[in-house]
Amino acid sequence: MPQMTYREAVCKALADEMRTDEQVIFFGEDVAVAGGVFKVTPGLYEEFGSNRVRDTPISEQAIVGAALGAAITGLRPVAELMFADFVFVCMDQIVNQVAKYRYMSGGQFTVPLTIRAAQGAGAGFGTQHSQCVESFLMGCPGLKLVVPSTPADMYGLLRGAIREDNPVFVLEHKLLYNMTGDVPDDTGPMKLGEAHVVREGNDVTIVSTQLMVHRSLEAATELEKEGISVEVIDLRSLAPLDKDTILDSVAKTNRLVIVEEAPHSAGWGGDIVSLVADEGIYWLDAPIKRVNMGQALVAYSPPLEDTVVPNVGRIAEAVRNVAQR
Amino acid sequence: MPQMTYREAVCKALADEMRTDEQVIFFGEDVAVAGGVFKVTPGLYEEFGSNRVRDTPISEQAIVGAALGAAITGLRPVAELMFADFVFVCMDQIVNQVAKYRYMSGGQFTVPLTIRAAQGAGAGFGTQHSQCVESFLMGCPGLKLVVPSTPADMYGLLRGAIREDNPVFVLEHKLLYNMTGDVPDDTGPMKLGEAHVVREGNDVTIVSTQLMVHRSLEAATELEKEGISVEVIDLRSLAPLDKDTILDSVAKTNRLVIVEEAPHSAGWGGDIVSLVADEGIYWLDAPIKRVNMGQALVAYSPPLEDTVVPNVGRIAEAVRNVAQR
Amino acid sequence: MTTVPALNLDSRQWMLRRMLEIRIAEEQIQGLFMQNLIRGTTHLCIGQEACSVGIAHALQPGDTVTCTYRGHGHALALGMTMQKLIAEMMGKASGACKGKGGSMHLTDASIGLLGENAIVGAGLPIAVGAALSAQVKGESRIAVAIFGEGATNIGTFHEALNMAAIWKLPVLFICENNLYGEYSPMENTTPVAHIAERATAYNIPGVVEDGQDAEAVYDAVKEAADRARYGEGPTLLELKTYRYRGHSRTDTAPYRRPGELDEWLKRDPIDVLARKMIADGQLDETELEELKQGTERLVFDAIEWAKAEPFPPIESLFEDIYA
Amino acid sequence: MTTVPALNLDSRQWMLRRMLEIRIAEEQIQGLFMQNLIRGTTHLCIGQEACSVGIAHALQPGDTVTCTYRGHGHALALGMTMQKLIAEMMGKASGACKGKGGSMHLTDASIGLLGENAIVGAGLPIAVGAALSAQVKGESRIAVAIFGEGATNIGTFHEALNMAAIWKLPVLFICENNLYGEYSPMENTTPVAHIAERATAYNIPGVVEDGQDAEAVYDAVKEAADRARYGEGPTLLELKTYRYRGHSRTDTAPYRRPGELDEWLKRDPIDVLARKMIADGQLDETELEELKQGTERLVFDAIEWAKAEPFPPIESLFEDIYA
Ligand SMILES: Cc1ncc(C[n+]2csc(CCOP(=O)(O)OP(=O)(O)O)c2C)c(N)n1
Ligand SMILES: Cc1ncc(C[n+]2csc(CCOP(=O)(O)OP(=O)(O)O)c2C)c(N)n1
Ligand SMILES: [Mg+2]
Ligand SMILES: [Mg+2]
Repeated sequence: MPQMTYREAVCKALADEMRTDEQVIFFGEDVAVAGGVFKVTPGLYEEFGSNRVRDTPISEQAIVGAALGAAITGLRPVAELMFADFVFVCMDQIVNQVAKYRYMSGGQFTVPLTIRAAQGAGAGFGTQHSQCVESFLMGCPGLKLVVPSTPADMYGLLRGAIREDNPVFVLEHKLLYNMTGDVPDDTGPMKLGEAHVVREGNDVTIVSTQLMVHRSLEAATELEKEGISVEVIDLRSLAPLDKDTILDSVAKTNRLVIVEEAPHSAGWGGDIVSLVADEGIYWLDAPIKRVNMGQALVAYSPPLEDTVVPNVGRIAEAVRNVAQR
Repeated sequence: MPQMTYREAVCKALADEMRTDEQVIFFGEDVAVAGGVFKVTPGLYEEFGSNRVRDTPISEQAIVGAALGAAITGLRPVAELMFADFVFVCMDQIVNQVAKYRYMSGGQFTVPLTIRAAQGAGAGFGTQHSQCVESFLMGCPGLKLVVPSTPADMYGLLRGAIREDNPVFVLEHKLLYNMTGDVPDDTGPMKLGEAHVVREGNDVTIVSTQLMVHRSLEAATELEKEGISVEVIDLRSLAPLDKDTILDSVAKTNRLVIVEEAPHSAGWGGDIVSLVADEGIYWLDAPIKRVNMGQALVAYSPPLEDTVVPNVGRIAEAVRNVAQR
Repeated sequence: MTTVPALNLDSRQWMLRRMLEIRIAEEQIQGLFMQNLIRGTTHLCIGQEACSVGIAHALQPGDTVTCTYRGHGHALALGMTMQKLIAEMMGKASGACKGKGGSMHLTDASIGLLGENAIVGAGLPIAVGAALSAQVKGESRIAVAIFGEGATNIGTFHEALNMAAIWKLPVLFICENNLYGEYSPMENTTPVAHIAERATAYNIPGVVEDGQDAEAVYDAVKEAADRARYGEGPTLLELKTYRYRGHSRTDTAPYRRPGELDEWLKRDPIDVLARKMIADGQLDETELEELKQGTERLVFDAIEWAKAEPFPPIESLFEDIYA
Repeated sequence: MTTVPALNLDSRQWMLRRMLEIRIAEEQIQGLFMQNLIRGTTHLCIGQEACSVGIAHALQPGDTVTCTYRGHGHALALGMTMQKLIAEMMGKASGACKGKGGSMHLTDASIGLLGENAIVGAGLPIAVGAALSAQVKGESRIAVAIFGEGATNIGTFHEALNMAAIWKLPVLFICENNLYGEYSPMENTTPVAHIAERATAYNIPGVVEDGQDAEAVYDAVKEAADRARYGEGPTLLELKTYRYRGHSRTDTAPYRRPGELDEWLKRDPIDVLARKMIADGQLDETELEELKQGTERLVFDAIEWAKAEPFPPIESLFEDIYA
């Protein structure tokens, strides 16, 4: 079973889709000749040439708009936005154009478009280059959104995203690029919208994504020693959301903790709480806790940055808190 | 007690602050000579002159950036973005600059900046001119956000916003501009962050904002006839959020319905649910229901637009649903 | 601006007819608003019809257009049926966008109209993308982005022209300079005398043309389109024109300079072409009158038809969000 | 580019010393990264020092500057202490921003440095605002925005220059054209030969100047600054320069043309000024050597001091979000 890094999984998924379908093109800032600032896409330019793999000017609005225009006229573009924090410079194209184009036209177009960007703190890049942006992308129905946490999911979900006839945002986590994992040979495009129970347990359910999944698993291992059995759900896809997997788990554990790498307000965590507080409230034996960045921002200073992102200790603490009720 | 419209309250608040403090300036597209596309700001240009009241080019990024630059160099600017849907074209300036400027500098600046925009559906403006955008502005700590629902609140909160040493977004609701109400003579700048219990009741708490407050009140009147006593809370401010008022009410009624004019995902409604599901869960006698636009967008066609926004019937239905448990 | 060669009779007749259709439809649309049969807002292009027909006539099947909310004229010129247009404005199920788009989002993929756009400047990058797909696929179609002079102050204008220039994409940036952006005269917001001067910043041709003469518009567009089709890249084409009505429904245009409207009325685009045709013995007053009456019938019939059409079912709110 | 008048001895000495400080600090910063005393990324301006000192020397107290992540040189030139700078890079509480900003967000209100910015182009509208407040209040200060040639392709560049031009604001737009944006040579992304040509689109002066000669930079900035102070509006000033290091820490710059770096090294900004001073009998090799050693000590001392400084307390995470 081939091992590869999360970074390599991105590149392989892109290459495999580009080999399969010549409508797939790829562009962004320094993604072609240099292979990307995160060194994620080396070799694509050499294999697919300058017509299909392009370096762009520093023009994110034009990048997203051009991807949209190409998507509604016969291509299946993949656009890279580098740091996810740059979604804000092209947010109109994302929210008002890409997400709504099919709707406003009464369904005249499909929008087979994938946008990739790298998010997350922990690398010392400072306040404007460390954000997790998924919640900003969820208020616009029309967009799908995946957040892979392993090389296999990265590979399968990116291929799935490219095959989608809908716009899909694929958020990669910077701190996972070097993570190695199995990507079975027969891994193909994955269906979007299926969560993954990465660890089964009976006492408390943790719902999380990306880096937080890995930290939650560590916390679960620690808590097992204390006799607390934790179930960890990796959402993988935030839109669509796999409600059943969440509800089934909470029906079993009766306790829920949500772990997000983002500020508290208007986050996806609130959607999970809303789901359970509506459809599963009678199962609950304890308050629902959210572990996130609260009202803080990512600061540059190492101890500050290391503290603001939820760590194993904070996650474990929240689980203990609800487990004891 | 002087009566005025919500529209007039905006203009009076601006004028009164401009008279009080000559650091206050005001600019935006067609706000000066023409008095604004919603005819909200007539007379300011005439009274305060072309130095302090300016029409800008169609350049929202420059508008917000210029307001920020002016705010950190000795002015107290108010910028208008016209339709709130245009926040997306200048989102980087809002999220990465305005909201973070004080933080990144280690507190070297205050950012006394107010941004106004008009939001909401129901006027037949179509998908790109009808959104409520508050949830998109809540994921960035550093920004305050108010959403007045009456002329008096509009007046007091806008004055309060202008006096704030923090950036404040003031979202006005298009469908409320013609609403008339009392604005007592002694109304001054209001403190941000205080919710208002606009109707007291014992059976169910409704939490809502702006147009939805008025519809919730109508629903409450209707439900009273059926013997259901509804408490209606107008949040007025989404950031900061008045948690105590919400928790106190739910502690009394034990039932909660949240009414939002926005899609369901990553909305502020999730924050209210999170609050109660964490700190007030043992009080709850029923699931928490959210009434909002679900996964739909505002469409142009009159019956579609009229349906997508929560109406009295849907609000009442949700209340009945939880009241009967 | 150079002397304009006369087009053949067919072309002239086509352009005249289309301009009348646009004019009469727009006038009726104004009326439908007053009767509350259309709601929201609308941005009429009365006075700018020569731009619409000159552009459309110079394009070929497969070419695409993005434009702004002020695009009813472009939609009709490109071939949207009067029925689809009026029904869409009324929010009817048989409208161009099943009633979901409305006045500011007219879209018709079958005629290459990729959509009006209600966000100033947003259509330009989308046109760049349509041109990109043509280039990637080696297709000879071109993409056209139509926008106002006010839009040239927003960031997407700059990014789109730059990207198109650097990739030599087959796209035409056509600015309908009608002197005002909403209520602001151009000189209050834009520090150049001619928008075409901005082409310098992208090292592409910048052309100024008379937007009231359909034949001149056709000519300029044809030339730029040929360049684009032959791989020579984008052009910024500025059409000098004027809107007779206010910016949108509620605007009475108090900001106009005295006498300005009258000056422009003297160069009414329909008159300009009709006079040429009369001078060339291709049209007489009676025929023109008949043409107008025929067009009125077409518009009135479409309105009556659209009135009777059903609204879309409520379920359609949740359709077309995802494929 | 015109012949550059020599500045007085004080000015030359000041510029030389500051350039050496910048050069030596940047070299040490590179080393601190390698030792993991600084984390994240950094964007060195080695090779571009003449821009920093020429600009700073032409400004007056009260003037403000916004620049990019490649701004360590500007910070030092404007007068940020070496201690504050190094401590900030290390994330220490005594850093310019209490450790919360880091390499890409150096800010020092006391010297008019309104902030580096990590978002390409974002500093330009902020500078426009600083100029707006000067105009509104009738103050004679000016605002300067410093950015790279790659940044001239993003929307904010366009909107900022347009707004500044239409309001005749006292702002200087200074482009440090170092030929590359990240790993992309300018000609792959930007269809003009000189960024200054883009001034045409805003009807403002566009000036090209040698960015390796501090006196030339001073001169050009001074002239534009005077224009701005006298109410004649903004200037787009392009400084031709070069960065000796890669774009950021991890970049080894494989994309350079062969021999290119060597060519530029021949016009090293420190050499250029030092040679002039030696030729004019204002400096000899020994003095230069002493100056270098003195500067090294300054930098080393600052580093040792900063190493010993404490990190900010964890509570500070939640401070400075709101006033
Ligand atoms: C991003 C954005 N900002 C502002 C508006 C509001 N608005 C609509 S039309 C318009 C004026 C546009 O002027 P111009 O580009 O000259 O086109 P015209 O209407 O004259 O055809 C403005 C400011 C908008 N729709 N989108
Ligand atoms: C909006 C945005 N897009 C992309 C980036 C990534 N990025 C950082 S620096 C840079 C290159 C900028 O080049 P230039 O403006 O020439 O400045 P230089 O680094 O050469 O000084 C890019 C693309 C960014 N920081 N912000
Ligand atoms: Mg116009
Ligand atoms: Mg550069």
